[in-house]
Amino acid sequence: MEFEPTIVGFLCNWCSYTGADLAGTARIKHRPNLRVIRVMCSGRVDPTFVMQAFASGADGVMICGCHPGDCHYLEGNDKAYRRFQLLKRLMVSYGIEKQRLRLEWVSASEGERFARLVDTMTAELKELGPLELPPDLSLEPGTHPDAPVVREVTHG
Amino acid sequence: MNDECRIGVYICNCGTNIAKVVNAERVCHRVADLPEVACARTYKYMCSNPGQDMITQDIKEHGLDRVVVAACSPRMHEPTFRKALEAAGLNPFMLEMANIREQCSWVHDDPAKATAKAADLTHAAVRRVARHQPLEKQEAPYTPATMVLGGGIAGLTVAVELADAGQHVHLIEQEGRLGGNVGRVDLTAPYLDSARDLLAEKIVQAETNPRIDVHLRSTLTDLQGFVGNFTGTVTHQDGSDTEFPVGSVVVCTGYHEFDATRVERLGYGKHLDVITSFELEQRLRSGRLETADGRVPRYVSIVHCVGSRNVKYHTYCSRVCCMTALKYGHEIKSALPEAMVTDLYVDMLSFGKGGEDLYRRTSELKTMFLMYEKEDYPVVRAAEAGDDCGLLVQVRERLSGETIDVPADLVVLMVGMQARADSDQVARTVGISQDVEGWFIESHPKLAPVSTPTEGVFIAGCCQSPKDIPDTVAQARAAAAMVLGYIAQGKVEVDARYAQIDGDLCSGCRVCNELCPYTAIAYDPDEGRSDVQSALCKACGTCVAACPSGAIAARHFTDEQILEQIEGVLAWSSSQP
Amino acid sequence: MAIRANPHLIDELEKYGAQDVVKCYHCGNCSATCPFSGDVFVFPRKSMRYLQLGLSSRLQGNLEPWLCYYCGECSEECPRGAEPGETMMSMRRWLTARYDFTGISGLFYRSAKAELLAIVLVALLTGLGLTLFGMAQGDINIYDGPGAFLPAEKIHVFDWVMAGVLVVLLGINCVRMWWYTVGADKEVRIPPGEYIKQLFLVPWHFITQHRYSQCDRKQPWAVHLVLMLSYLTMLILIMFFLHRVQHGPAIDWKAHAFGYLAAAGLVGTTIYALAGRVRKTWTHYQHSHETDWIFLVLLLVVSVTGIIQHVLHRGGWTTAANVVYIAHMMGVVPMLVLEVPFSKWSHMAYRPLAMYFSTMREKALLAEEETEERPQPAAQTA
Amino acid sequence: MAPTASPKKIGIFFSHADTGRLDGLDIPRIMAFARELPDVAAVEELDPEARPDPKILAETIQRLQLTEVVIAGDTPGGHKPVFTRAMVMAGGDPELVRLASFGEVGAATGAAENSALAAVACAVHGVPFGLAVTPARVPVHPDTLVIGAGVAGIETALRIAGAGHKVHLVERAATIGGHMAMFDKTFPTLDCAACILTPKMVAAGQHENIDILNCSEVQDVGGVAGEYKVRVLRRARRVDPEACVACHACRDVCPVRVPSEFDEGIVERKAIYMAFPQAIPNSYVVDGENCLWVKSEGKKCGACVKKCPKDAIHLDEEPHSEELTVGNIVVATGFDTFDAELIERYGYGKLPNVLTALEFERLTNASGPTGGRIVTRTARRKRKTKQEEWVFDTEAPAPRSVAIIHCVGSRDQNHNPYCSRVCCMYSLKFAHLVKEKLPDAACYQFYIDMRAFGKGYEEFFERIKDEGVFVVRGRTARIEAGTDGMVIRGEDVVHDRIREFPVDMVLLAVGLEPARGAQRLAKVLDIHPGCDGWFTELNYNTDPTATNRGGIHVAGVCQGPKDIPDTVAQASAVAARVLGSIISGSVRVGRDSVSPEEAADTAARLASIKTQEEPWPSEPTHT
Repeated sequence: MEFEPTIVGFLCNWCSYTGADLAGTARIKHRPNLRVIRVMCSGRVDPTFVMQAFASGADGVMICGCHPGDCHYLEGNDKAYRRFQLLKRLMVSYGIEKQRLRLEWVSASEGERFARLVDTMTAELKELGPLELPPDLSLEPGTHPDAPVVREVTHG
Repeated sequence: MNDECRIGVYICNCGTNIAKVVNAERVCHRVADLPEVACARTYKYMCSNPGQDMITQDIKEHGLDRVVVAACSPRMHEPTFRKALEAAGLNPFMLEMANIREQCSWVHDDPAKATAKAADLTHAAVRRVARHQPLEKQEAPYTPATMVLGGGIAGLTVAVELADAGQHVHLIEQEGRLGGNVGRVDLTAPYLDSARDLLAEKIVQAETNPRIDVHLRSTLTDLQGFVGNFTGTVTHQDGSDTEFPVGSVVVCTGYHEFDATRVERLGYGKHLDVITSFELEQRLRSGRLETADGRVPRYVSIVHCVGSRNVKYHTYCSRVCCMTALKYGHEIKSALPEAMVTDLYVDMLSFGKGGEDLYRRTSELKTMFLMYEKEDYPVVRAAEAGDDCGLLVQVRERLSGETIDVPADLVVLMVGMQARADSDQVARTVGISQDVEGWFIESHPKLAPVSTPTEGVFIAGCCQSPKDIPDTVAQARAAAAMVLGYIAQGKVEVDARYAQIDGDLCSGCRVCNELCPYTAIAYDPDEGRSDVQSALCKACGTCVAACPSGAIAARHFTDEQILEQIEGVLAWSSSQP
Repeated sequence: MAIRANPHLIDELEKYGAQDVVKCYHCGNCSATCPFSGDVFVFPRKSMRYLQLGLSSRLQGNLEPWLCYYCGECSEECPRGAEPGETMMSMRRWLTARYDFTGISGLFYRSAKAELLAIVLVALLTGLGLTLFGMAQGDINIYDGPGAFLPAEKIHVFDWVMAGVLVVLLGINCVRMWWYTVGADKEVRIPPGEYIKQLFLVPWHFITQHRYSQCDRKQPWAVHLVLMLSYLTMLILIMFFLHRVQHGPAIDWKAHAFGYLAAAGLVGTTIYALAGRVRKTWTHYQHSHETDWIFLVLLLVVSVTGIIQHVLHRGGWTTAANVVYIAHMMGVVPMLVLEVPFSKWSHMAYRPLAMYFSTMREKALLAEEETEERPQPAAQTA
Repeated sequence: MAPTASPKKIGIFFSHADTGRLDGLDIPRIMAFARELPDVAAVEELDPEARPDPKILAETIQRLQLTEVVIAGDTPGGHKPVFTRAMVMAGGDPELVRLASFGEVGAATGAAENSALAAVACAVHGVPFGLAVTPARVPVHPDTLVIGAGVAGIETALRIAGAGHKVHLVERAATIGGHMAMFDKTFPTLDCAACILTPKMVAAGQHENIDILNCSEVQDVGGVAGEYKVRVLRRARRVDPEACVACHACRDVCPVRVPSEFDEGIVERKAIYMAFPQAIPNSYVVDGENCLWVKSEGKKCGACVKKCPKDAIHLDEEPHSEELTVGNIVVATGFDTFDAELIERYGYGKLPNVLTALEFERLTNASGPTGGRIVTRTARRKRKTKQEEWVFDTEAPAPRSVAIIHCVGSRDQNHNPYCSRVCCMYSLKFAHLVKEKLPDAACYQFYIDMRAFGKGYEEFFERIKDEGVFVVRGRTARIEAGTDGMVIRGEDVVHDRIREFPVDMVLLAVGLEPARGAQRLAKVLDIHPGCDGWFTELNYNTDPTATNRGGIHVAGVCQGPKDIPDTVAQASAVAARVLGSIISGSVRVGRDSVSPEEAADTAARLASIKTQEEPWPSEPTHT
């Protein structure tokens, strides 16, 4: 049967999760491949979460936060953005295609946008095929002993 | 994995809203097999009273210690089900919801896939809730006293408002008198009411109210603690310090006027008969509206936007100058019925209540309005001998396209507002931030116009941005409302979801200190580690994600909980149902 | 070079009827409403601006007031009640005074008393003069023919003399108008050829008032046209066909038909205008300057006395006819001598001239702009 | 009276302001009262026609040997400068010229004549009105009524409820949220209105201290300050919000289609509907005017009832009224927009692509009919009636040029003379949205004065200009149908040109007007609506939220046009007053109950105990 990618989505509680709900209330149909995990802020998304998701079988990860400047916590999404940049480089070094990780801004009124994002990413991942895990990450679940330590770039 | 726990799973059909697409029964069966699940049920409407009763019953009968509800969005019914848990004597935080309506049944057509997704989400919820900890809402006492910085109209309003509600206020004023800038104004726009009376009223009320301690010639030099539990150190003129325990601090430090000498073209400081709006106020008030050499001016020219709406000085509009200028139009015509008033403006911002009317009436007094291009200031020069006026104001007039010489004996500059020179010092002391122009930044212009990221510290009046008296008073009252809100509760509730630092793991790298937007994390040099001031924490979790040694835990959003959830959503996804 | 603003011009214009110009805040609604303001002549706003700032030099060179026919739409839609239409009207009065080299015009506009006094004076002089002349001439009981009290041929000589004087007076003012509006303007050069080519505009607009007919509302134009044509007919009849209309008692229908039509036209339109101003029917009847009343009343008096005199004459009541004739002339002479060069009637010359000048000016300006092509709104406003 | 060195001689001058608001007052009576006050040497009336001449006044002051002057009238401040100057010319003390402003103390009407008398007495004694006139405090009921659940009402309710006190939130519509819920973005930060408002709405909906009475209107108010008895009419919802789970089964079977109010009529809704997905209460409601069942008294239709899986629909539900007892009443009824059809030359209602501000808000809203795509209205044949209708079709062509016209119905004596305060900024916001979504579209702003006065507003204006929006200083005269689209004609004032060019879409920045029914409410509450219909505050400067009646407050736009930040600030300000009264357990009765004699005595007492140095601060030495 046709490959159906599984995407783990980290949605911030204030904008993106609300936006996803709006997609629901407005009955905007989209692909069922996303599994949503609610976090208070996109800034909460720990790089290990993403790596963990890949490790335990996710074909892609989508992080959604408030639009720049809209963050409920002032600048959490900026933090997320900087981490995202680091993460991408990291992934590549682990041999994971960087298309498998996405950071998107979805506001509470952008149900439509959210739905389209899910569809496009699903389509992309279908193109890409299942994630072939590099051996050193395919350990049993739980944080990797020498899990990458991502240094935070402090603000300003 | 915690096998001791007994979890109840409840899957809602939501009529057909969920059941139409998601096979709730199937989901129910799958999760029922999970070891930690004690019982799993489906029901037509979990949110309905029978539905909730079902949960409370099961908790009692099956001795459940955790509950998963797979239904609509938690944003809709989490509070409902938390109540249900509480009703059964369970800690409300032992609940987890799986959103299988908004994010599943309503957005997917394929029943199989939707059901699979619903199962994953429910499974994830089960895995997550297994790691939940009972959390208690934290509370801290609230000190009812309030500190107000600045004895201008804003500060006075806050103080009087709070005192009227029976609360204690420390009013800190740098100068030797109360009243601030309004004390330099004679009449207010647009109705030309007496500014002196309105101020006198407030000042007398403040000075005579036993609940208001007025501290003149004093400044706040240090502020420690958090909302409800601040300690402010006030330094008096004689160098002595006093410490005040206060619950909140309201910053009403106001503004300074723009220094008109910076705009050479306007010749302030060069020509004696070029004066600022405040100088005009003084002359009007003293009944001596004369030129430097004591003549009665025949021509008075008013120039708007001095220092405002100009990239060289201040980009913003000072908001009150236009109305004030129109007011001057009236006052000058009143004091000098013979005088001709000319008014050089960029855009006429007579926007407030009664503003447009004032503009119309001022025009009807034959005030000559000339429009100049923003930033293209008029040039003031001495008139030639034989002219019937002392000065000539040359302006490129936009509405006629001509370059015009306006006769003037007196030129009044509508100097804009700018942040006080010492505002950065204030900002540092109370821990709030400033924008590029030096105005204090509010938490959110619409959600919280008087709050700041530092809880318990509020801003009101012109220190936030220029505004007129009514808007200032409204803001001051708004700040008072925030304070009274705390006082009414008598305590500050600290969200149960906050970050905690495990002292043993913390390496003291201080990465988190910089990150926290609420400065809730402080480094303790003696201990060599950082600690979270839980009352200040808003539980965004940014620090948690950043902590290299994993020493920080976000209560109710711990790494374990989220990792379990990740595991959960993925565990079955490989095997399609 | 900067122009000096003059805050007092508004006060001066108030005497000419500009009451509300101070209220204008230049939203530009009036100019955009006016069907006549286009690429070169944008009004009334700009003219109102000159007035507010007291730029008399600019205002004096301003042709725009003459291009406005006061349909009143601008006043009706003005958000500030600044009465642009009425302001343009007052500017026409002010310009008339400016063009007039004697200064009498300004005097009349600023004080209705002065004008009334002058009218009465001239009327009395006329009356006296004619009576004495008549006495010397012959018998008050004889209307025409030998021994007539006021023989037409002799009076006719007066007519021509008066006409000559008026033409000279008005002529000088017209030249001044040309100088202010076109001649003095160094920026716009009008090629001499144009003056010949466009000359036809003067009679054309004089007769048809073509531009007036372009207003959205046609009725005011119609009324005005009838009034003007009736008056013109009368003038022509008296100046050139006097013998045919004078001699009687038999009615020479070929000539009299015109006369009667004209008389009807005059009386009708004058009454219409008076009634309109009393009841303020049209926007342009809302505000009436003293001079408007004087003009209309005078015109009505002249027409009515004219008709009575004619009836009496044809009816054979020669004595009465002679008396009424004098009364008639007591109206006619001041009307012509004072109104034509110095007051409202001068516009019969200024309007067509304005058309003539403005057309040439417009052509010249557009020609210039061809050379340095006009910047687009985008370029300017962005 | 404290003995003074030189005998006090006070002259009182009455001025008739041009406002004509004094018609309600009995000036002779006030003058008579003034003559009886201590030290009053002369009471005169100023000539309303002539502007007072300083020399003549100086002579008068000298002739009467006045040491102090009081100017009384509606807005006497207009004469203060001339009197001050005259005082100096007469060798007097300029500080001793005082005002008795009737307008300021809300004495515009006969009802409040006592305030006028009191104001004169206070001025004579040199004591600020607010100090001498302190209405009695009465015990206050802890509950609060908030009328109108827009952003102002919600904010006030949340503040009060958050402090642990009961709030009844009355809303005419079926959902709370008001106009702000309809907006797309908010200026100048451009954050989405929903993101700001919906959390507040949810919070209000779930707050145990807030009792939302939707589909309700205040019928009448009895009782006294501190304990008002309010009767609220609760119109029939016909759907039980508790039971309804907002599945759309009922909507799908409802045969009736009517224009949706929430979407400003640019899309249709059913007779059973939910204004928008995030409506609070999150439940369907039946529109009685259009429901077949209701109109036919149960003879026709009723399909929804059968369909409803939760039996939540009761079409036979009857309206009923409810009695509430409250200590404070907050009026936050907001606004309605100006009816653009009143200005024919703009062709609104005839030209399909002339839109009002709210219509555009819906059009450009991500949850709007086109999912936020900006398109032109296109013609379509109705399926049933075959007649042509103009609709926004997602596939329709986008406008190539958009013109935005400011001050529609505002700053215009033919319509609303006042400035609506928000239009300039939301017009700039529109321009930005157009440029953002249609970068190639030309966008024009026709304005009179650009009123970008708030924090970050001027910067926003500059940004818009940088985005390539053409700002034309001039008011558009007319819009007419052109060969292709429309032709707009206006004067570009600063370039002295008539601009006449084709546009595909015109947005009318319609001004704000008091909400429908505000006048009625004013009667019910016995508070003063101002000349323009906005509720009159107790004191323009110092009391912008109180009214002439104790415990009745105004918040937000119903007091006068204002933007969201100012509205929110004012709304919280009201909360301060309410909380203050609840915490202190008492509220001041209204100012209409002022006794002039009492005020005079208090003023005299205060004047005598007044410290020697003047009560107001003198000119500072610094700066």
